[in-house]
Amino acid sequence: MSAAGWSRREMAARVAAEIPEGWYVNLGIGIPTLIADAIPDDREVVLHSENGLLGMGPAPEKGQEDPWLINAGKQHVTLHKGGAFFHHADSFAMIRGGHIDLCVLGAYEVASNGDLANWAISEADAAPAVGGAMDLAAGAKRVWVMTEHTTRDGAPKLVEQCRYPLTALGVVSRICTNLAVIDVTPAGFVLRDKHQDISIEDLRRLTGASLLAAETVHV
Amino acid sequence: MSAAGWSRREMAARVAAEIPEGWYVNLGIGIPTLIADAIPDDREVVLHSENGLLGMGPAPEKGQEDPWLINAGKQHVTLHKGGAFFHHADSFAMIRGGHIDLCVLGAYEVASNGDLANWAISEADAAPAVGGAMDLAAGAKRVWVMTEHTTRDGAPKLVEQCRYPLTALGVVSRICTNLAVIDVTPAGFVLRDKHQDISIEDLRRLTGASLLAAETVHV
Amino acid sequence: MINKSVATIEEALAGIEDGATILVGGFGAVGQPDLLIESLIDQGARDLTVVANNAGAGRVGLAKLMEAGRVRRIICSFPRSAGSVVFEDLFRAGKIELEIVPQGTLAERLRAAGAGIPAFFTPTGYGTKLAKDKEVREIGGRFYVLEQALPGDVALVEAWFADRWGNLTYQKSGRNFNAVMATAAKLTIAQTHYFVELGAIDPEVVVTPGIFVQRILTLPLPKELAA
Amino acid sequence: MINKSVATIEEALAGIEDGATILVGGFGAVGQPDLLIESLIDQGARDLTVVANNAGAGRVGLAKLMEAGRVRRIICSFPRSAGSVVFEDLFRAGKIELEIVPQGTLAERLRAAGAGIPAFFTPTGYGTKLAKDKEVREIGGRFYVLEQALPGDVALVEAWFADRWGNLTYQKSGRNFNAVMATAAKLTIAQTHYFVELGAIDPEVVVTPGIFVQRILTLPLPKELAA
Repeated sequence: MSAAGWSRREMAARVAAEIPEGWYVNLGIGIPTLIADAIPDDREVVLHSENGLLGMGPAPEKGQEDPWLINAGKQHVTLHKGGAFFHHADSFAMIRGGHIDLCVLGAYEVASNGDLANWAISEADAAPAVGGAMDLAAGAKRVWVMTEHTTRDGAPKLVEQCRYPLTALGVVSRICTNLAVIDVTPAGFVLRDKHQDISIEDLRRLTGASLLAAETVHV
Repeated sequence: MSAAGWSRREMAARVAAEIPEGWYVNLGIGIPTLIADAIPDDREVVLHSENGLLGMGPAPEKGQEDPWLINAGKQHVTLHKGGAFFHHADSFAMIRGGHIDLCVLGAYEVASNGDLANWAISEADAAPAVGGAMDLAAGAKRVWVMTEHTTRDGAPKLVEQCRYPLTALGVVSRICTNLAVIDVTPAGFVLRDKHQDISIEDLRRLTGASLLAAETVHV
Repeated sequence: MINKSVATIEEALAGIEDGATILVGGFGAVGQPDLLIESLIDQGARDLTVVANNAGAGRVGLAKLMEAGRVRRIICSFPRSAGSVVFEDLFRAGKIELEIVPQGTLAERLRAAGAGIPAFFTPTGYGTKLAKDKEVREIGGRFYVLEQALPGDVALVEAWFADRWGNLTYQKSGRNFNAVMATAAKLTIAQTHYFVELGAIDPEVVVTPGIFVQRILTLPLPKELAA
Repeated sequence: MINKSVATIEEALAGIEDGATILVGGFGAVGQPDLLIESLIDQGARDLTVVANNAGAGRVGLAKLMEAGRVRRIICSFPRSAGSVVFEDLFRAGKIELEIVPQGTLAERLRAAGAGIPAFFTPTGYGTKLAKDKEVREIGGRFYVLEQALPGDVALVEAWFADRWGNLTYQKSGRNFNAVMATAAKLTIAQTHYFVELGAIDPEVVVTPGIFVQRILTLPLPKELAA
């Protein structure tokens, strides 16, 4: 394997393509934020931000920032027509109550049973910042993960069992990496799609758990 | 004893006189409602209604009723300047959370330990209407009771132990009847004031638990 | 384009099944989605469990649905009130089941269902017959009862303003159970007096964000009230 | 006449005691009652427990209070963020205790405190190290963690409009933890940008009814923001 695979924007576009009109979606801090810009203009997807926004719009033009309008990543944002403001308890009631159709999160590791580790880099870290990650992971109707396929050192992030502290158990149903799109099923990881420059053999070598081939895989 | 004692309006005035400016007060359906009109015009007391009102005002003039503005007793009311609307869960959060300074309720019976029975007339009643009584009794900072001293048959309503199904345990701190004002203390009922036409002896005969005399009783 | 507006009452009520739990908003006569409730008769669903503060009054709305024999069970805080004649006849005849819940516990059980809280402790009802057989726990020196979330399959609510994304406002004391029930059902159907353009409702003023609402039926106010 | 407005910062913060639990509103830089927080330094209270989403940033507001050595313990969801230098120094030096709570659990524990719910079950955190030693229960085939209410002695919040009865509104994403914390403390103190006449806030638009608020300090916006 030599290919870096899809760029982050390409990954975002692949995820965005799978989000139907009308879904309520929370995009985690970091790479998943890129998905917002990749949603086609003619498709209405309603973005939720934990700090009390529904209908979040794109970043404002330079100089047009509203000091009272930020997202959960503390970036300046705008609000679409049809948006609404609410407080933190109501915001997390939406999340915990299963009203968010999809949450896309980053990850340190995802296990083949859907376990997610994305908030603390070691058991020994005494001051990790959990934010809303556990609530989103436990509460959203669907949790997808968007991540590089391996760590910078080339170690697999898709594994049999997470070594990092868990965020939630058995919640991830789909993973989009720079190399592949993978479903998490009762049978484990199932390859849905992969980058053209990587072979299935190489992909399996970079994946820390068995990777089943689905009939729909484009090769 | 021959006197009927204080009229309902006089009872309401006695209770109203004890409510300081700035209290948040919920008046139960029935006799306690009369207290609203007895609060002096120059004293701001904020009335709460379970169905989502704070700052409830008096009944509207005939012909000026707003079909969307009723109180918990389903009577047309008005809203004072400074009032607010909210939903039922928020309304009972105020009650249960101890934010209501005072709730005045009617009663079938009050026991000398503060137990209140005011929602069901017998254990056998299969369809009693509890409404918000249990929430108010358990949640308000103070629960006062406004009631006739005896039943129509002359049986005491202030008793050692309630025979009617309980609304809440040990919550009543003051009782205003047509004959007396009584505090409920760890030592039991303590007479604070009584109607001039009734003797302490007669009052004790009409009370189903021991009635201690406080030094402050006017005789 | 998201558009939750439906054109007909049939569309609004489509798919509600026999045995469903229906949350019905309103308190007293205010905020009751009477058209939606009564139209359940033609819609045909049977064997319903209804959650509402009152057990109907007169022979309209919920009382009419009950009179038509569609309600197997009612969960409410105040079954008997002025005019609850239909309920009382059915109850005496053993033709309807009743669960009485304190009003604040009812509101909180609905709120919990909407907020993903399966159970919570509350002081309300402790030591009373409504807490019989319920788990009790002492916390910080006081006794509490464990209550369960109360989710609905369907919520029927009455709104004031609505837009195509499903954002709702209510009118004065009409907010009552409507705004809570809207969060607590899989399918929330609103009848609204005014249907407005997206953006016409100030985002600071939205009471029920559209995420909680699936269908909107516009039902303009009668002329004498629309003034 | 009810008038919750206070004229000075001293009056606003009077009576806050050593060892108090202080709920501090805001999320990121939005809705933080920085004047109230910083003024706690002069007010003098020590040994405080602070509940806030973040553990301060830069050297202003909460960070300044922490730097002054007044905070014994912080309960938050996101201690480390851009600029949380004061917290990190104190934490490394063992001079501050930390309790990490998932953000939604934090919001719900505060809401529970305000609503008289002493404890509730939540799916958040089940099976993770943040649920270690917590009671777990299976309800309806899923596992939940029992969480406790988190009440404050004092809440410091930033409002947009306020009136003399204590009714508050907030501005856009400034509502965040402010509206929840306002319900959860014995003494809620708001710094507001606009103080308006009673009745000027539409009763449909009040976010925090005055029942939750004890003191209001008006702090007009800087000119460049008041446009």
